[in-house]
Amino acid sequence: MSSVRERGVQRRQTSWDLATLRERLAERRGRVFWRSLEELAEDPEFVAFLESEFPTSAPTEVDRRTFLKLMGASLALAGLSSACTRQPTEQIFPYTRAPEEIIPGRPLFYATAMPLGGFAIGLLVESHMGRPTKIEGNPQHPASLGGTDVFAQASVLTLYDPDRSQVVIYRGGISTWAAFWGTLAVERERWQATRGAGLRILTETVTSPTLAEQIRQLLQLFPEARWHVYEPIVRDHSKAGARLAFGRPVEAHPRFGEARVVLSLEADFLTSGPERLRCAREFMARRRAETDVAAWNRLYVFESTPSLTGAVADHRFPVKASQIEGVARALARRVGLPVPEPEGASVPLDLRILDAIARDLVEHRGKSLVLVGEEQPPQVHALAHAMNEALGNIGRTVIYTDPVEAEPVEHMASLRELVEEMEAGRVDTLLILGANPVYTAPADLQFAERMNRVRLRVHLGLYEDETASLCHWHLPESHFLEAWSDGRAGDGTVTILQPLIAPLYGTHSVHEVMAAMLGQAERSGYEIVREYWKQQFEAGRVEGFADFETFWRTVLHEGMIPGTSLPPISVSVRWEAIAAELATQPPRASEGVELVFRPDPTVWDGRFANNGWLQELPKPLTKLVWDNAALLAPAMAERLGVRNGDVVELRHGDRSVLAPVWILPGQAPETVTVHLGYGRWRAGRVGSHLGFNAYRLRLSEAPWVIEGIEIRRTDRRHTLVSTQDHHSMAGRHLVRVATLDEYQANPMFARELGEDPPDELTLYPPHRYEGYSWGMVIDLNACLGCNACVIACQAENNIPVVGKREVKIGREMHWIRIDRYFEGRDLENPDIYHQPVLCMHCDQAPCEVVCPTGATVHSHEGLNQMTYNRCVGTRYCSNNCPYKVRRFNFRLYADWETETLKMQRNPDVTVRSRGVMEKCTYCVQRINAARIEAKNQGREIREGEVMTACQQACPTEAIVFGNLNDPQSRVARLKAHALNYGILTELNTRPRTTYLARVRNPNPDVRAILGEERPHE
Amino acid sequence: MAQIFHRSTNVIAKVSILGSVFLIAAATWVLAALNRSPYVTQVGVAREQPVPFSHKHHVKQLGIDCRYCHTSVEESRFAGIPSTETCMTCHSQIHATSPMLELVRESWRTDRPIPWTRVYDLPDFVYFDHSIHVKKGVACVTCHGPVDEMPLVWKSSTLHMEWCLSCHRQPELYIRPREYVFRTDWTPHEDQRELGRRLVREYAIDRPEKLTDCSVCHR
Amino acid sequence: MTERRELYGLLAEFHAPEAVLEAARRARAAGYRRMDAYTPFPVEGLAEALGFHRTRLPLIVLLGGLFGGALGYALLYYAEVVDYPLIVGGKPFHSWPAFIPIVFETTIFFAALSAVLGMLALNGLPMPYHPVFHVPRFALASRDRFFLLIEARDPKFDPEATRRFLEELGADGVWEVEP
Amino acid sequence: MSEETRRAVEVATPFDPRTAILAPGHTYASITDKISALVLTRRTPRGWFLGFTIAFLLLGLLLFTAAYLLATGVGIWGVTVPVGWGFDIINFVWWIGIGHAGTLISAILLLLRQPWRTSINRFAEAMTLFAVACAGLYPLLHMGRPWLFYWLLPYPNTMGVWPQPRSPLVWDVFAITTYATVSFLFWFMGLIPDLATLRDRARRRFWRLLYGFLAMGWRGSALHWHRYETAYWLLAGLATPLVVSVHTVVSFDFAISILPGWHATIFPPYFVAGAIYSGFAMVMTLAIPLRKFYELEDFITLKHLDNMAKIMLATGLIVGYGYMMEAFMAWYSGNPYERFMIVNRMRGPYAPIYWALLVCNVGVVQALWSSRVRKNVKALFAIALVVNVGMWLERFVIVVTSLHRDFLPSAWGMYYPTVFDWTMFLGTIGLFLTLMFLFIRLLPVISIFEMRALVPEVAEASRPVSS
Repeated sequence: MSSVRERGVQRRQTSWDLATLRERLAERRGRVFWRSLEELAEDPEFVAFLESEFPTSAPTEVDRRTFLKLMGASLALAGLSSACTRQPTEQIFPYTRAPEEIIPGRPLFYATAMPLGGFAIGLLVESHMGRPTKIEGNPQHPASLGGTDVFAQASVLTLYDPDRSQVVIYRGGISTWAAFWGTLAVERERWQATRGAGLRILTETVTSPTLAEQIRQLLQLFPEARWHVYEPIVRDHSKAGARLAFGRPVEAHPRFGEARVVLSLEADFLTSGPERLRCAREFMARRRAETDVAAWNRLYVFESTPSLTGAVADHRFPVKASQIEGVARALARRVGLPVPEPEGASVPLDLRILDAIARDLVEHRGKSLVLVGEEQPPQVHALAHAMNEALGNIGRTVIYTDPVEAEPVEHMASLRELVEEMEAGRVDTLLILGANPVYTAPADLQFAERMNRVRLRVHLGLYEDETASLCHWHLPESHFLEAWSDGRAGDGTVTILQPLIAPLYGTHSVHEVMAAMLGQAERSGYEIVREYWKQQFEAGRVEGFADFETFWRTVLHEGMIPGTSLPPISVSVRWEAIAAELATQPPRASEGVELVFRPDPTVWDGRFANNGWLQELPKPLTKLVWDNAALLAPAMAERLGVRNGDVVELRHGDRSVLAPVWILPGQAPETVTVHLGYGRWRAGRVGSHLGFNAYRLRLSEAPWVIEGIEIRRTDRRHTLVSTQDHHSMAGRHLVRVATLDEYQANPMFARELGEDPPDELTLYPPHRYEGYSWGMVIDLNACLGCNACVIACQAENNIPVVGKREVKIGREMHWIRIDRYFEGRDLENPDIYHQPVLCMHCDQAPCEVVCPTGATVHSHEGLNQMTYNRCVGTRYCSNNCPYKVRRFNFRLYADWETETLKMQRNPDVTVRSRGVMEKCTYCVQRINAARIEAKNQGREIREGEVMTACQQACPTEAIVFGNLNDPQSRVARLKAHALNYGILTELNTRPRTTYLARVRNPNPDVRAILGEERPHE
Repeated sequence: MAQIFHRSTNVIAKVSILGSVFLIAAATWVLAALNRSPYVTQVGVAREQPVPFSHKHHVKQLGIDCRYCHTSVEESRFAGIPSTETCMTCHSQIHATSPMLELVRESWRTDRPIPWTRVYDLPDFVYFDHSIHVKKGVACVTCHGPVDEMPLVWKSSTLHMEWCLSCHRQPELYIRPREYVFRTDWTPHEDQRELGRRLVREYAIDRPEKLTDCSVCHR
Repeated sequence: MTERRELYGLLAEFHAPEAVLEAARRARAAGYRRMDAYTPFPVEGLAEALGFHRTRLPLIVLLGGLFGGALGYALLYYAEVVDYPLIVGGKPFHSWPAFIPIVFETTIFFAALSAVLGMLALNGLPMPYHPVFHVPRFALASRDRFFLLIEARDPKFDPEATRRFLEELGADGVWEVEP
Repeated sequence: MSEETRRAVEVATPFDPRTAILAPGHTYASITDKISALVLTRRTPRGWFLGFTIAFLLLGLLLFTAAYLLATGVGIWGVTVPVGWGFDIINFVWWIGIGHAGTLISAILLLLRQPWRTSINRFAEAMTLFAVACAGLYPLLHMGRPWLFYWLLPYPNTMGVWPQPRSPLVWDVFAITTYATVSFLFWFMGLIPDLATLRDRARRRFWRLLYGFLAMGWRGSALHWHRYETAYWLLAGLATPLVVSVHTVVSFDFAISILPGWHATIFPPYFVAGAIYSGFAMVMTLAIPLRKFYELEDFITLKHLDNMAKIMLATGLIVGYGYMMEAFMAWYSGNPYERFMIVNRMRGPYAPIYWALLVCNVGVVQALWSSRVRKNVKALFAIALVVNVGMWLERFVIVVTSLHRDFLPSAWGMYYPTVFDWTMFLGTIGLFLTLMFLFIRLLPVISIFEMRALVPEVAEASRPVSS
């Protein structure tokens, strides 16, 4: 081994010559797939990797006590499992008064919603005897349509997080609600006197009608009081842009149903924004294999950092953030708007491409759509509105409504105002509801320092976080699964949030605290919300219900109040205003390095930092876990002479952070992307002191992009752990891709790339499966790599979190993983593909043959069963699995101590102990439940009755599961599809999980210009 | 040289060789037997309960149906343990002051559950569903034994996997018409094998090889 | 006369394998039957000279092997086909090629066991006590001396005559063996 | 001393250690006394105590590691996904391989009537037993739940389930147990007459009782000898196919799988050859110091070393051929995975180990072509050590390089052993040496009665030379 290490050391200097990488790529014939730069570089990086990670870091430290304890434990275990030991006597506790609706042993589903960034996503929550265990999307809810995202899926873990704040804190000591109510009473008298002068309330985005009403009442009660709103992931630019374009605050809602050509100017509409799930569903519906290719849409994306939307694009152009405006202007001019042609320097690419794109847009008048990302300045948003109008898209592919937000102010302005007042000492009492500004406020506002000037600071939040620690009072807030509330979806639809469980700790909801502010302490959230809607009902604001009771019951059951989505309004662009704005600041070639901020794909703005599932979830494009990094383009890394894990200093003015580098192909030149949400110091046992805090560089004037940033390499290194960044496709046809014309020329291209051995090519007669025969198809055209399935699987199947150190040595436990591949000859702008990989349930499973105890065998319905209690842990099955989808409990990963975490566990799935293998089971617990249900009713299982957790979570319905023996089933039809193929079928494993090959729909003209015509293989 | 060993050692040596063989055989047999013995399985061992509830009295003498207390047996995997409420429906009138029932009344007052001792306790990695078994004609007494004869309930089957398999392999030997599932006194009027085969067809019970798939019980 | 009845046999000592071999031949020619010879290492033809021809051991080993093989296959067949057939990697329940290694091993196992146990059994071992051990010089039987024993039970045995006969054979010494 | 033998000695030529397998001048008596003296009379050398102490400390290391392993799980090792097997299986195969020489020498060389085997078979067999014991530990402890090892044995249980006999691991269980048992029987049977010898030589009552008990009353009866030899030959006849089958089955652990670099038909012969190779290397490693410290040059002559060296050379060449065929088939099969595998071995992160293995197993051993080297004890010792290392490296390359990059690049990974991988390995070496030292101290390291049988033959052999 040591020899290998030395080799690693001395080879390292010679590594990272990206020029040679380019040559390597250029040399390659045909479709060039590569996973990562390490791979292209080949050995050196691995060896370096090897050297950097020689894991004598394995935990040798174990004190005598634990040692003996473990010793005892293992012996006890041995005893239990060995012959003739009696089972320990257990007790069973029945109800004293049995609740009506609960049938012990059967789950119940309740409709509610999760607010994120203020906007609600409709959910159905599974509850086992009062314990919410699993979250699904609400198919009827416009913001979910049955799909969910990682945040919704993981929120159930936050509910049971043992680090959640549990008691009222006053000046760092434990206090009581009573004490706070007392203080409040006193304060209220003062406010009465001063009409609330100096009282300031800071919230995040509020869409909850009830809360808005409560705050309004408070402001009436104390006219001098003020309400400030700050959401770290601000949407100011789109607001300003809309105001600029239409002269009033409006909200744009894309409608992809009709859109044939979509142009995204840094708009990551598939994974961000209040309506991301609906957008993903609608957009992907236009390119899934089942859809007639004639109706497919085409997507152009200009972006500064690769996003999942960019990965889906048919044409993706990495462009510096500041140059996108130039692109926008040039395109606007080409679709017929009177914009002066921007001078060349500001448009970093061949104008003929823009001509072609514009032509494509114009050819699809009313069927095209221009979208702009939040990161772009208001005038670009305005331009987009104008272009959509010019293209006749308004009312067809995009509609406008009034803002959904209760207080549609621009957040940065609102926060700056608050800070200035605090600075001026005009703030006497600050009430922070849910927000964590001490951590999330832009650095230039110096929020913490200024806040200290406030006499009385009160913080209500889920965690005793950074802000709480600087406040006099910290009030523990109820999780949304514990509290009554309401909220609006992206389209305005209202959902009543109903609690799934009584508060685990002494917490109150924001409504209850507001009620106390209004002098109605002791009022329950239930009363407050119900009361508000009673008034609404009586005021006739909701129609179609006989009486309030029916209304109430129905909306709770349905998970939404029908007819509350905001009606479309007609708007018209005020061109002269836009033109004026454009005239004031002509676009220019940006100089220097740009720093781009993005919410983290797994911990968002930092609020999920203490959620182990999300921390260990590989970030979509980098596959990093437990860290954030400074993302650089290969060329830039080359210029700076840095490798993955090298720490660089990012400096702007007098502020700087140290960040480890991660090289991401497809990143725009001279652009550094950092994710917000890390570097927290009071997140909890899981989330504190991970990564670096990007907020320390954020500016209130420029929340998304900072130009002219200094970047300097240091000699420090930081171990970044990435789950899949080791190697290449090695010329293996795993993801199979063709362009639309290639596909039409040869529909069977996917099958021809691989070989499926004929059935008779076996020593033995193949086994026939009668009755049900389960199988799965994954449509790579619809998969956008959002990871929702990964977390859904983790929640459904009690999959443990193992921590960074274990992931580093390849011991992550996810049953389904999203493989990410780069393709193409351009290191700076590769095509990006995603491939979910789970157990293939091979009919001729290599794993089964080698298991000495028969712990993994086939069921008569074709499932590759994994019987944990029979497994002795030889790991031979994992070795022999060509897909490497088996996971082993090398240590005791499952948490058997923490009570609250036990409450999250799915009672229908065994919690695996140390030393056993585990893997995807096709959610056999769901299959069995459905089978028993069907049999009890004396029928067959219906098509679509069994949904695997991953399938149910998938926002784009990319995963299809069902009975292969039923020719009518969707899965059976897809198996017959021309694009259907299995991976590694040449090994004669006969996988039951197959894929639909990816077909891209590029613009022939653009490809011609780019000279991208591929040699035919 | 002189003799090292005494005459007798010749016999002893030979005998001890044979003996050791028998000894090993015996040891294995004992282990196997012990593993199936009531000491380990607790079959037939009446379990102490916080409240000396007599199934014999309630089922045989009073003729209360199983489902009166075990309410969810037909629609859930879990048969259900009666809530204190259920007990009190009668015992607020009958034996309302009996000291034996003090714990029940206390539970009713304090709203604290009665801590019953589990008699039938499957390992956590085994998933059994009452509803489907009842539906397919597996009677209560088939697994739980003559409950109507038990003052204090005891386990009447080992719950060993081999025991489960015995029925999953040959359901026809054990099942009975649905309508008699909750009867404690039922005996087949015809040949059980005949009846069983007919019912297996009628109730569309799966083929044995399907019923013995691992994932039927283990997930 | 009493001690005569107590005599187990007469033990003649020789110093070379050839000598004891010769002695054995002549003794048998002389009509002695109940004899045995003791040597520090196997001497070619000695057993034959003493009228011992073939052993049943090979047969025992053969039977042992056959039994082992049969047992192995029966076990596998019962477990995999009769008792609990499971679909493993799409292979049939009776996938005999996979059974071969185990059957082979069980065959060897039982054959080898029966070889050793058979040998011990036929030799009547273990037998820690034996009259010849009474003779002090017999310790050399495991060093460099060769002994011929003529048992008293032999019909032709006569203490005097037999002793004389043995001395004529050129024994370095003749010892009486108590029972 | 008897007249016959004295005469035999007088006519003998001066002793040429290069041809003779036993120095002349030896009589039944001298052989008996010299060898049994090692155990009975000769006082234990200081070196023995030193060596034993070191070995015993290493054994302690093994116990500690095993305890920690049971308490914490195999996670303390470097094993991971995709590399599910690491040092555990590497060492298992290594030890099993070593455990082949003994039975091979005893059985096959017996059938081939190689008289020179007699002076080395005894401790070679002992070595086999101890090596197998060490090997057996690994499959046991490498399991995630070792306390359930008995689930791999077919016995009627309350679960009504059986082991899965299509798995090579179950074949292993049968092969290893059979091999261990048969090797033991073979070894013990060979010991019986010598135990009798010790019984008759021992002075203290305790030892006489002990050896007497073990000798089971052996008295060298002609009839007993007759059956004894029959049984011994039969056993040899059985052990020969067995010894081949064992490493064949071990090779199946890999060959049955579908992994590139494992799924190869050449594995059985190539593994067996490798086993013999490493086995003889280990015998050599033990024999050379042994004959030195216990002055056994008369019995273990240069002739023996020479023969063993030749066998090593032969098997070494077979192994080399194996490596060649692996590479050739990878190319010839046209299978991209196989091709990648071999390229990865040669150029991947573990390439240094691959090349080191080739040097040790194929390069160095070529020196044995020269008879001068074969006569040079020090050189032989060095080469034997190198081969031991080489064979370990071979197993590392086979186990790790095939696993760490198999089919799906997304699942590729690396394997790094941890401290506990090493302590475990050292620990088993400790176990092996401890047993070896005890054996040397308590039992005759050379088969006495077979050496006696050699005396006349040697006398015969030497006569014509003199005339």
